[in-house]
Amino acid sequence: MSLYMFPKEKLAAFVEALLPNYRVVGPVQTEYGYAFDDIASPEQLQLDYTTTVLPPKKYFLPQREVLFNFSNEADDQGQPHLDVRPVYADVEPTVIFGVHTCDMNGIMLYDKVFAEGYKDEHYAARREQTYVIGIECLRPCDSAAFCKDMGTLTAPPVYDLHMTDVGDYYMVDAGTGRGEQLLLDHVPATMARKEDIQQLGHVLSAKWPNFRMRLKMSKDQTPSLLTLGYRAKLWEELGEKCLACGSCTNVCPTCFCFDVQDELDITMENGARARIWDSCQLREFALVAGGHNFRETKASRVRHRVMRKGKYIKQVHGLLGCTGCGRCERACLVDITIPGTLNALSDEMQLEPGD
Amino acid sequence: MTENIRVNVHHVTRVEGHGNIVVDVRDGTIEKCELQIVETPRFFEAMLRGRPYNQASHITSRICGICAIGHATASLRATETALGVELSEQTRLLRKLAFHGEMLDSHILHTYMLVAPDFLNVGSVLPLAVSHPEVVQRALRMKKFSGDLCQVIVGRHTHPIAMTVGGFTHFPSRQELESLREQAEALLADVDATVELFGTLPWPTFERETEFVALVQDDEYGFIDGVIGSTDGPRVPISDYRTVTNERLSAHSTAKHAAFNRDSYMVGALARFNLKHEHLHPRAAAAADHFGLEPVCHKPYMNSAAQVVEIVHCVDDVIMLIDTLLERGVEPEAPAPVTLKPGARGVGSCDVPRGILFHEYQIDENGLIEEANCIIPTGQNLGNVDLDLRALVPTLLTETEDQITLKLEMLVRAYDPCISCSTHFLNVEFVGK
Amino acid sequence: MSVLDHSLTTTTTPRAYNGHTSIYLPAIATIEDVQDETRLEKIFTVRLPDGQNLGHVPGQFVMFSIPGVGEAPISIMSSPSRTGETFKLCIRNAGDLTSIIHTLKPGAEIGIRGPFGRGFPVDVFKGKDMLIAPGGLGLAPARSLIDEIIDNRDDFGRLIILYGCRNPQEILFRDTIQEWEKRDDIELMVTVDRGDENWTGHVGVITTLFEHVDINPYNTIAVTVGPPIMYRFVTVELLGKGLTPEQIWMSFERRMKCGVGKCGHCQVNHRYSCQDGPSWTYAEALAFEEAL
Amino acid sequence: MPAKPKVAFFDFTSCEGCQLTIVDLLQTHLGLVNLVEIVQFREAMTEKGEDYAIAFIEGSCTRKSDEDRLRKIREQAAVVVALGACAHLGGVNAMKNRWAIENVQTYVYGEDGKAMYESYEARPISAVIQVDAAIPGCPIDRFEFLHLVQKMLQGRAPKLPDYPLCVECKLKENACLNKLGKPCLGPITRAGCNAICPTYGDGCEGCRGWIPEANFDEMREILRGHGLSDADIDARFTMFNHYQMQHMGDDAPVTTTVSPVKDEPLPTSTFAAPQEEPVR
Ligand SMILES: Cc1cc2nc3c(=O)[nH]c(=O)nc-3n(C[C@H](O)[C@H](O)[C@H](O)COP(=O)(O)OP(=O)(O)OC[C@H]3O[C@@H](n4cnc5c(N)ncnc54)[C@H](O)[C@@H]3O)c2cc1C
Ligand code: SF4
Ligand code: SF4
Ligand code: SF4
Repeated sequence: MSLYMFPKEKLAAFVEALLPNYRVVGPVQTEYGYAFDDIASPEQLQLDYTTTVLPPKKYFLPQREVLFNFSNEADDQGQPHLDVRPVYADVEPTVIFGVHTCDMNGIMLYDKVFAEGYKDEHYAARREQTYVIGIECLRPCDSAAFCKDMGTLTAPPVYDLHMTDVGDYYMVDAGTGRGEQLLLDHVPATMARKEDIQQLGHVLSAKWPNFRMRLKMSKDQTPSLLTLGYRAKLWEELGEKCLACGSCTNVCPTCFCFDVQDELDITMENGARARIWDSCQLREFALVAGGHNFRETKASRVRHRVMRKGKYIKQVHGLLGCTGCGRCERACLVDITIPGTLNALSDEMQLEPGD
Repeated sequence: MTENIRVNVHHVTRVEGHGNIVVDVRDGTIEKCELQIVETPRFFEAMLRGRPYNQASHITSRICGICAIGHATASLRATETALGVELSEQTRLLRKLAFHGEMLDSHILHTYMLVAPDFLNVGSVLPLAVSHPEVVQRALRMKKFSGDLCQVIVGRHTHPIAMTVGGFTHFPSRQELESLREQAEALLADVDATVELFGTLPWPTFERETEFVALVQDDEYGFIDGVIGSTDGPRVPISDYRTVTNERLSAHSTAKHAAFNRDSYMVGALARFNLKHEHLHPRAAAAADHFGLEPVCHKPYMNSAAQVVEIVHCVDDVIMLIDTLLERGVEPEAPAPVTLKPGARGVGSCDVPRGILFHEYQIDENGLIEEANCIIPTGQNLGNVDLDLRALVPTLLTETEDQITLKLEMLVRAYDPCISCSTHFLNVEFVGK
Repeated sequence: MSVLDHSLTTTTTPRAYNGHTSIYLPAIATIEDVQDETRLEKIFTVRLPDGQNLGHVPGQFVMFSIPGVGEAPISIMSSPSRTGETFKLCIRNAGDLTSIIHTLKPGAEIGIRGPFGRGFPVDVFKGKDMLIAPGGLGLAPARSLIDEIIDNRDDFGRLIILYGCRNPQEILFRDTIQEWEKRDDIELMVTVDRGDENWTGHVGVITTLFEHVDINPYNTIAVTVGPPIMYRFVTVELLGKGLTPEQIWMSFERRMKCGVGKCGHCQVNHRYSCQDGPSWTYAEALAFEEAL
Repeated sequence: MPAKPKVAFFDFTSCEGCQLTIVDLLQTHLGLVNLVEIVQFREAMTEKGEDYAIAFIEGSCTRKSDEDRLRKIREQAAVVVALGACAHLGGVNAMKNRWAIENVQTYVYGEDGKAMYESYEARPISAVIQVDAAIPGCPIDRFEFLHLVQKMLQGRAPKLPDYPLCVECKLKENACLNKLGKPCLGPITRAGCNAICPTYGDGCEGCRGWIPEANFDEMREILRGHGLSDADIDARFTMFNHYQMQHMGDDAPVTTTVSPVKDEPLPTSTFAAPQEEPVR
């Protein structure tokens, strides 16, 4: 697709023009930081923001999503009949502004998870109705980020539009035809000229030194490190500390596990089956009837999460399950971090010379 | 003529908490006539000892589920007075708003669900829902508004969350305030219908002269802070509350009564009306006229009418407060700082739905509570209820026991005794004493 | 061949309902019959809308749901050879949902999704001697395979069934077992961990039966279905008889919420038991630390 | 539909806020009265039926003399549900268990008054009678109450979440208070209230009781990190869960004593004791 540009002050007009026809969401300032939320007027949108508590995954896999409604109403003879109606609930055309490159990598993984094997129509319905507008990260969010290690500093091909701040202008890469249309329909953008593209190149190459590396190994080594470290002592140590609160998975852009719950209305005849985010860190996640728990200890659960991030998801879907966004580190109250864990594991796995 | 009556109404239903009325008349003379409290004591004052000062309001709100915001407010004011905290204007406004939410909730619950069934001759609110569905639905609508109001400002009505020493931990958004204001406007029709309904009720005319005590403020019909006022004249600063609640042995029992200038006094909506009716919003003043309420009104049954007047007043005041807040804008602000020092003492008071409430704490230099005292409105009213009962019973002797029982229950209910406020009571009479 | 051959994964398209497709939307099926089996288990005969054939292979499961209560994975007890307009499920009253399932009466409408999961590769088993060793409720899913073999008896070699239960009351399908006993083309042994006054049969855990059978290790497939702890001991016996891990099949029951490889609950290391299982070879299981 | 089950509400030592919360639920869910038949609900009705199948009990047991009433309820009801923290945990009432009963009696009612107020160690009702289910919280969450009632009507066991509050808090995308330096017991407290306190900016106080895996050691470290003294942390751990801490014995994760110390002197309040002669 093509590269466009528009003056930064036109962003407000862009948002304004979208508002009548789309649900527009993006990072907004909250009392304590930023969150993806609905935008009612352009000035709410904060494209220069530090990472939000929850990633934009909530727009594709909401915290609670109704899968179908059911009813058990009685017919003329007073005989109740079960009826089920699928819901692709409140899916309205949505534009998400300001998705960081790490989070776009999260979306890329989601796209695979929910399309491979059985296709998840609920996810697909939301995804199809949603325009992703990325923003190039030129500086790290904060010290928790390790996107450079995880190779998520560049935008993966999931965006409809991708914007880079080049001073007075936003350079906009149209990733899809519909994205291009969205842009051209709502903002007076011009094709980037040669010198603009050159400037973009400068900005993009200048950003790399701003980011530091935190891992002692390359991301490509994490699967084998984790294979080696399956029985490491480290997991016990982390299990002791872990609160089993599930915060790390809930905030993670690549975690997608869910629970399914039925809810009844006040008549108890009608209701809905909904899926709700779940977490492999919680005690009951692998507990089955009869009381057997396949991951009884916190140590085994912490390990499972890290294994998923650094190995299992890659085995199944071909992508690492960590984008280096640093959210789990910011959320964890006992300092269990992905870089800290991987580095400690690598230390523990160092074979003594001669072994 | 009933010469001998024994009325024993156990667990007077439809009052918050447990109370028993015991009346024993023999040959026309009253042997016994009292409201007994069977509520279990809870020892909140003792429990507060050694607790950090910022837990006090959360603990004491658990004294009473219906006056939770009131207890939290009195508690915070006591702590704030002790620790020299200056509140911002925004904090004061938000606290008033939350307080109104509770006042409305409690008064609506009491008048519609507990008092009205008596007058409409149905046992309780459940049959009322069958006989007068529109009345119950209106009550639920109005209650929902008060609940929503509390929710927006402090998180919930029973055991408020966002009120803290020196301020708030959460702030309503402009949108929320605007929507509340809209709801309040929409509620005015229900408010009018309420005045109409209660205007048609046959209020018993029983009358007994007594003293009324409430918090009074210079320029408003307020509920938080001010000075202690009496219909007998004196004004006393809150810090001297003990000269008002003044506990002494009563002539007819071994238990203690609160008494100020007479044998007993009454607190609550009627007391507030009697003391500061001139500050009512016009619509509320009109409602008072409609009920024939005139200061100083000595008819205890009219306490419920005064509560309806306060419902009207609070809805108007809510609209006014929201307008003020919208005009100034609500900004998140950190709670005002505290100064810890050895032996810091403070009294906090507010006029909760059932009347004037006092908390007093002493806090040490580490912020731990050393001493605590809570004086609740129902405790202050009990002496007055007993005297009312004694004056009322002789006038009822010609009636059937059922009628007597109902009238007595209605009298007790008129006081809206929140007996679950079971910090220590000033007045308890025990059978056999 | 990789340890896990995905070609074995049976992907069934979800049933369309009212013109929509959603992998989470159940078809509304009817309970045709309910039979008490033991104190804890009942057998439910289920009819799909319009008597559609379920179209499963042995070892697969369906997601059984009562909207308003919940959903659970249940193995299909019927063999494909005996599945026409209805199929059977054997369900143990084990908890929240299953206790409500046990209150269902014929005529009740329930939800069915599936069949899901990788079943047993019956075609691969053809021509082989079959040693089937279910424990307890494991006979229900094993039954699907056993009946399939019985109904195509000539396609297979010996059929050896070693069935173990904790006590005589737990024994499933007593009538059927008696019929099996009568046949001379089935070698059947039943044992209980603890007998009672009426029990005259073998007493001892299931592994004690193995010493009584001789097998040809080069042409035998073993299938064992039961609680996780059983696998640990049964596999030792089977390996002792000279079977390779590739010749031993087993079924893994994990918590499942979706049945279609999304919800994450049934993961065994990186594999989803609902898709890549529930049937696995022991060779596959050995590659997963979390399997056994 | 089968006959509506008869339901009764009872209160013991409590603020009655949980029953009020049910009245509040009726504001939006009046249909509840079509699902059950309420035969006793002292807060809202005069009628009294003694024929009930489900008993909701609010409040702790704090008097020997209340035990009989509890046993009577147990005999009548097929299902007994503890309603709210007081009934479920002992709740705030149990804070007084830190002292001998004469101590608190004397403190509040004076030397002469203490005998008039019967009381003993506050306890959850499960310490007196068998309880089939609990609806936690101070006060209860009205929607959790509704959901659990619906489950019971379906014939299911009302199961509570076993995971901590942080789960719900995260789903709501709250800023974590502990990260902001404000103490919150969310990591060790059972979820189900939708993290209402952190949502309103105030740390969780543990009113729903602890999760089975509560990591008290790390929780204490987190709170110490906010500059809280051990006394302050103990006070937080015992605000609603004093009874639990008391009965954890040596395992109790507190640094101070939670049970009465022998022969502690009986204090009198330096504030007005009710024995005083008129001040006037
Ligand atoms: C592939 C497979 C096949 C099965 N086949 C049968 C069968 O043929 N007959 C039979 O009686 N049972 C079978 N089960 C077990 C059955 O699914 C559980 O007994 C049932 O889920 C228990 O649910 P509950 O709500 O009654 O119990 P609860 O203990 O109340 O369950 C609590 C939660 O755990 C989940 N859960 C509990 N146990 C299991 C489990 N073993 N597997 C998955 N989720 C579980 C439930 O979904 C529920 O949400 C099978 C399980 C699997 C995975
Ligand atoms: S594991 Fe942590 S750092 Fe990695 S993507 Fe998830 S939240 Fe971000
Ligand atoms: S605020 Fe409290 S409940 Fe919420 S995430 Fe933080 S610690 Fe957990
Ligand atoms: S957040 Fe904590 S204190 Fe607040 S209601 Fe929930 S469990 Fe209770």
